[in-house]
Amino acid sequence: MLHTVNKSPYCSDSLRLCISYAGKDDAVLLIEDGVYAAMCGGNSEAILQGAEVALYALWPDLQARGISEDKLVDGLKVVGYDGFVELAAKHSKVQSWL
Amino acid sequence: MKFSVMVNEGPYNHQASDSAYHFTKAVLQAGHEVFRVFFYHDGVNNGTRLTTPPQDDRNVVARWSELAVEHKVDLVVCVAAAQRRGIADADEAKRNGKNADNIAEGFRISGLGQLIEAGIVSDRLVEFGD
Amino acid sequence: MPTVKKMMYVNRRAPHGTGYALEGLEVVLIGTAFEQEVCMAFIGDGVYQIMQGQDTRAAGMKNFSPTYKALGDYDVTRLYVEQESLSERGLSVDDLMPLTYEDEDDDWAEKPSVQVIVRKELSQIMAAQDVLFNF
Amino acid sequence: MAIELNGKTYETDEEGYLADLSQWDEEVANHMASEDDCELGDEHWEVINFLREYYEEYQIAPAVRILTKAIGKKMGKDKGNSKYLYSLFPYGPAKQACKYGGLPKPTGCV
Repeated sequence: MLHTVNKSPYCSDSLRLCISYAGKDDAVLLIEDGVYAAMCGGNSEAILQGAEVALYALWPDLQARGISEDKLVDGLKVVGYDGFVELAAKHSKVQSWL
Repeated sequence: MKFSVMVNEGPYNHQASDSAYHFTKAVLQAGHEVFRVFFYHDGVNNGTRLTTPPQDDRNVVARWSELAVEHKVDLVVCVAAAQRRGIADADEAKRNGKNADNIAEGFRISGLGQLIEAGIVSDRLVEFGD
Repeated sequence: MPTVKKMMYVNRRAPHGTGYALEGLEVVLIGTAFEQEVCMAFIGDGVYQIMQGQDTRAAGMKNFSPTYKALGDYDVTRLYVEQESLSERGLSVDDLMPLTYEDEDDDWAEKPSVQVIVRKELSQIMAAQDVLFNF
Repeated sequence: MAIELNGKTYETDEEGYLADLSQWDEEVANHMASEDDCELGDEHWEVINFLREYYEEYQIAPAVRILTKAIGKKMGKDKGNSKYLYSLFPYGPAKQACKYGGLPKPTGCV
């Protein structure tokens, strides 16, 4: 399953819930304000560190928010919309943690 | 592969419609089929042709219309959600005694069954919202 | 459309502050006409949707909470409520509406639709679905 | 649009549904039916009253298949089928019976 999270981890429990629901073959893609969780040094890093899933963030949304690649947490991969489509196609379904 | 997309927020206040648009385009570019884009909740507000954004910003509604015209993407606005929010085509306006309609080109108004059908027929349903 | 898919309606929002719950419930009811294998999940603030004693008269809004009681008639018989979400909010199953259905295969015996299960179990049920709708 | 009846005014929409559901009474139901060349007998009222009770309890008008199932359970199999309901309400039980019964207009979903 591919999970998407579109909210800042500082205003919503979506990321935390998503990570606790995601199985180890799943992927989590951060989009929109969800990409703030991809920045290192914040409190949200602890949530991601506990995750066994593959982590992705959408680069157009990172760029729009001024989050450069050197500020990203370890192990997170950056994808574009083409990568988003690939992830959605690769996994059997998509769960949007709106 | 067959994709369907659901859009739950209106234009400009929330990024959902932008994300859904870029995703839908990327689906087409990857050679997949887009079975339907379904607009629900405040997402029905993406379907009014009266939208007039400033010239230095993107035109979210016109962009969806172009996608419908150029790629034959089926853009469906939920009738129940549209009635609540004042989105109408000519038939709906007549049925409900309104003196105007505002549906944008390429969009059509239909029932919630279209969403369920999209869920059944498509290989993937991807939702964008608040 | 001969295919029968497993569909889960994931409800994560409180009922009256926004319209998502009401319009989400409308999808579930309409969706039953397609005779798919459906269930609902109530997670996070979604558990507030089926809390007992909702009365919207003074707030001047439509009270759609009684409509959840019709789900049994519409053959929506599996309502999963996440235990952790209830506990975090100081709620127990007694705070929820007693939603039931009549079991056709058991001489129309009345049975509870609500099943309180832990997150781990709910995540497995979610993983077994074909389509997920979020409201 | 409006219906004038016994000195009362009932506002309606384009298709004749009551604008204010709390105004509903049996007189206006009979009047709306007569406008459609339909006379409401006991069998019609059985269905209308059932719909009103269902709406009161659940705050929705039931889908036709739910209505037929529930009517069949309550009033017997000979009435719990769409043929019987359509014989009473030829324009469709959901639309016509809801209109006479003072229930909201179906949105036209599905």
